[in-house]
Amino acid sequence: MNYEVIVELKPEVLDTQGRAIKEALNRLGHEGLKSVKVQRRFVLEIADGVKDPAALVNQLAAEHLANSVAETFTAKRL
Amino acid sequence: MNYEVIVELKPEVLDTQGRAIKEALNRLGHEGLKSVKVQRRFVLEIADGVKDPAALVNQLAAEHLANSVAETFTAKRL
Amino acid sequence: MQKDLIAQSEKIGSLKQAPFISEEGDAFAAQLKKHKINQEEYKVLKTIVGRSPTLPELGVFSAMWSEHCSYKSSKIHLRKLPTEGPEVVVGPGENAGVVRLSGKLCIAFKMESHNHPSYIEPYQGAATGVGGILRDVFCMGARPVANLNSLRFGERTHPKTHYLFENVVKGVGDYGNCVGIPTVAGTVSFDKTYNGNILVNAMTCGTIHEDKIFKGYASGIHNLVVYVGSATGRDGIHGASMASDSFSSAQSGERSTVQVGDPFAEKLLLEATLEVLERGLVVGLQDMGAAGLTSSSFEMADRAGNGLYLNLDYVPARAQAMTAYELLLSESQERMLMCVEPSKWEALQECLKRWQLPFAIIGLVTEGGRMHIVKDGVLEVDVPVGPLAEQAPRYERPYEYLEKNYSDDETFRSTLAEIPFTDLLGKALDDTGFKTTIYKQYDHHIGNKTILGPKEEGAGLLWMKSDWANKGDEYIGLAVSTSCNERYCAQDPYTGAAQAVLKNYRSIVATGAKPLAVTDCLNYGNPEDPAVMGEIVAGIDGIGAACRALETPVVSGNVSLYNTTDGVSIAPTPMIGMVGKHPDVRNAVPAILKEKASIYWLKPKASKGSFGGSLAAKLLNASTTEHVPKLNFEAEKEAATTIQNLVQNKKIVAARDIGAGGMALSLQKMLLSKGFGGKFQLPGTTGPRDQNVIAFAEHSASYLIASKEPLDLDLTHLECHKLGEALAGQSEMSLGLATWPLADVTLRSKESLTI
Amino acid sequence: MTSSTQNAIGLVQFPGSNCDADCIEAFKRLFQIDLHLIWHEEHEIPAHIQGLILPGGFSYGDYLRSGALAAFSPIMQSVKKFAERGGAVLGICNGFQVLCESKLLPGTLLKNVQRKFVCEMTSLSVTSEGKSPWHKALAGKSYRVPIAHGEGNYYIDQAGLKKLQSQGQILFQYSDDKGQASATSNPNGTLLNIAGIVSENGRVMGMMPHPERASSELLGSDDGAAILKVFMDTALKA
Ligand SMILES: Nc1ncnc2c1ncn2[C@@H]1O[C@H](COP(=O)(O)OP(=O)(O)O)[C@@H](O)[C@H]1O
Ligand SMILES: [Mg+2]
Repeated sequence: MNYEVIVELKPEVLDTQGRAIKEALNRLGHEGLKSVKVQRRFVLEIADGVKDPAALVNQLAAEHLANSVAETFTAKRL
Repeated sequence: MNYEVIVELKPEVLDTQGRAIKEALNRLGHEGLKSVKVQRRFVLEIADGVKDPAALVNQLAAEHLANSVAETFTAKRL
Repeated sequence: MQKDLIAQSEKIGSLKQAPFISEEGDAFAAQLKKHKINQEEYKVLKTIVGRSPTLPELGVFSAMWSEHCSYKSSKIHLRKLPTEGPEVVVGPGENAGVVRLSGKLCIAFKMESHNHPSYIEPYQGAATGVGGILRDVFCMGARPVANLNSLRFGERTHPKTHYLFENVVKGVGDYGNCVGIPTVAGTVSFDKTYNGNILVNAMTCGTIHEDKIFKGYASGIHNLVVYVGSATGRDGIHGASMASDSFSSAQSGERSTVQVGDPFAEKLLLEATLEVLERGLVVGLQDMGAAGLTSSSFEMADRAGNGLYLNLDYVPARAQAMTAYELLLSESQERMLMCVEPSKWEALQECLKRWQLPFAIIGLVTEGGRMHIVKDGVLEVDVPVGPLAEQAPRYERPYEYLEKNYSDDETFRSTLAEIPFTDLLGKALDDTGFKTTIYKQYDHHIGNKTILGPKEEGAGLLWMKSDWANKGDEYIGLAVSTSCNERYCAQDPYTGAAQAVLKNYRSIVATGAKPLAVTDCLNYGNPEDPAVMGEIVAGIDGIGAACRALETPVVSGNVSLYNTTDGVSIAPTPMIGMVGKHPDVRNAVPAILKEKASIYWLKPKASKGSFGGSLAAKLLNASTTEHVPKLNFEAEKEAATTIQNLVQNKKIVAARDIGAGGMALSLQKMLLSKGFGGKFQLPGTTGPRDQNVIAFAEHSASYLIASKEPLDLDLTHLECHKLGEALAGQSEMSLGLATWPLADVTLRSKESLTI
Repeated sequence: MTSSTQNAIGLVQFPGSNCDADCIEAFKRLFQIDLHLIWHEEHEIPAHIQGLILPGGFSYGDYLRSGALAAFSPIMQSVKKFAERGGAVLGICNGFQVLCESKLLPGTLLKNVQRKFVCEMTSLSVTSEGKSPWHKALAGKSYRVPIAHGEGNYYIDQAGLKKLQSQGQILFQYSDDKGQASATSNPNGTLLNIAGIVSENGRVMGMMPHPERASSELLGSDDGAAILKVFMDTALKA
């Protein structure tokens, strides 16, 4: 089973990468680009035997993949 | 309009980060985790006036967000 | 724009007034508590404002009167530090201290703490700590040339240590590497005293021409106030008061919005700032550090004795619907406030645009010394500038300083004697560790100046060739070091603090350089606890005594208090940073041996050494009644001149100060990195019972020096013992009665800092 | 130095370049020449320029991928034309990454396999297959040159690698003290220990190590001087 976890910065935390990329692309003439957000996406493959795979994915995401101080995540089955 | 671009390493390129995360989590006792892939996800906001936003997103992804030597991307409207 | 602002500033009287806070009930008490303003302070606040404050005003006072910004608990004691000397160009009070290196070539330097933010979010906390200290230095017009970092973590086995360590190191590295400033030296240790409260102190040194030191302020009525750099978000609001708060483990983690560092923006800001100052485009310039726009605007106005009119509607904001309170207190990073004459505004804009920096005029300088801050047509802040700083609280907090009685501890010494020497040595190597894992992640040679870096294991040394230096000083060097032995400070806060100065003094001397001046970062616990306050007072006295004796004045510094978790304060950690002048980097010697040579041990005459606060005591997990190494300034100075002369005359090839772990550990480390071994004597041993005591005892004024020719030193306060010959290609090493295979040690050196 | 060589080497400055000053200083000290500085927003490379350096640093913060954004800055269009005309180009560290991102050199530089920045002295050997002026001038010796990067792990697909090898485009490999490109001397996981490569015509060279830092015995090594000298010779001879 494959799960997707997307980790992104909390909206109030400055996305320095996204901002720098947006500005650079704007300067290259791509004026139509209004904003860029940079996130991490993980694809987790979970073994068949695992009892509650969704719970495991949630636990891994909350405890390890996302940094709760600055980030939030969403997880879903693929 | 928001678009999503997901950039991932080509299958033949070793995902060292994914592997390291997987191994670390396995060591912590999460044996049920079979593999981890790490990707980058960009959320691009495109201005309303842009004529062919999908084409712009494709161009940005192909030319800038992904590196065709080692990466592939998929783009879609959100 | 200027006309419009003048008109606005003249119509303040007709603006709507923001509501005053209510002074009733529990809500009021909670409000004051949250702002860490006590009843007494609130009374003073009201006499300054002349009425009840608005909420933004309360926030401004809270920030400006926080421990972090006002030094209210430490100020009266800090005054006792020596701050003057022939080479001091700018002493404490400015963004950074400045000393003269040669001719007009000066060094601006300072140290800052970022302990609390680094505990909450280690990567960003450490990164923004580096960013903040860089700005302190370059906003004086100095170009940063070296970073140092002082790290203290909890025990290696503590569950959080691995995560904190990895991320702090990465944060320090990524930020400095990206801006392009080499990190040339540092210090790290692991001790349970820091389990719940790590220390991350960052230091920056920059070069500046003596006649171009910028001490700008908001002068010139109707000059424009310009906001430069990243937009303001709700980052780190309450940061200034947070740094003055203590932790409780239950609530850690949810204290504040994380500040995020943007080293690329910092690099642009650095280049733009230096260009702006070089071209004389501004009259005032101040970085927005702790307490952001508030502290920068008040400081700038205060120094000029002027007022400011600021319209927050013009402040570039990143988040929706930010209030005046938030805009004033946000600690978003990589921002500067500049004050510019209208005639130079064009040129300033052109420069900022070229460096791709966002900017906005947000106000102007006014007469009358009041700060008027407006948002959405409402007068949010209306307070006099001067009194806010002048009448900031100063506390003479009660303190207790218990003189302990120290005595030789025979029980400890006999326990020590029982343990196999090689076990002790192994543990000592593991505990102090090898710093490779850290400094490999730091670019330590960008800038083409690094003569001695962390690989050489001593003080950092930079080659400072410059047109500003005196003729003939083509090979002049800047030696830099940071260190503090917290175990000494725990055992004896006064002597320990003095020893912290001395430890840096010795590292700098060991390169052949002459120590010049000091910066500090006084990390202590809760000053409201008289015992902790006693440690602070003793620490400052100890630093003062050492700096006076060594003629190394303190020219800048920082105080970080309330380093406590669940009511327990950290061991006193007065981190010291020192700079020195090397006459000729071509002769400089490293702290590791690179070629075969005879090894000599220099120490005070008849010094028996001691174990108070020693590494041996830590390794045995034993407390001891022994004193820490006694201060002996005569011996320190004699050692310094001796080594400086030997280096200048090219008589030695390596020198290493001996610190924690005593002579045995230093000898092993000095020889290890290039694989030297050999047979060495242990002077003064009478048998197996002496072996460990002599090998691991800690002394003042103690060094290992390596020479290729016989040394015959004329010494008054010191004695010099030849220990033996260091040889290449050895598989074993011996010291006194102990012999051990080098392969073990080499293996340890590769593995010990993986936490 | 004649006045024509005095200004013949240009250095491109991107926002975030931070090894530019070191290059300037090294060329001054080693060869007594001033580099001609070219700002990233310029569109033309002055006609008298015979060689171009892309320095190290973090162009645009390297927030997307190292070198990715700089590759599209206005000046890079002209750098491409310059290279197509046979101009000599040297990319160091971030400059190498920019050259790959702009397709002036094949392949790309991935994150170090240990996912950490690495700063240390390395030893470089020169491959024997190449025929470029670089190979000719530098072969047979090893060079101690420091590295400092987070993304120096050279990658190219199998076909690309074959081509690089058959055309002798691999220049530097990280080696041990015996001159062998061994696993233990690989600092970042880079394919075949590759530290630097040249273009098909041998006129464009990119390397991760910093020769400008290895420019004085006092700084730990002066082996970089020889490398910079070859660049000067290649550029000025054309
Ligand atoms: N946090 C750090 N950052 C950079 N360099 C460090 C750091 N900690 C230690 N170093 C460097 O490593 C070397 C050895 O450190 P030191 O504290 O003297 O350890 P020891 O004396 O135990 O070997 C010194 O050159 C020092 O500057
Ligand atoms: Mg040391």
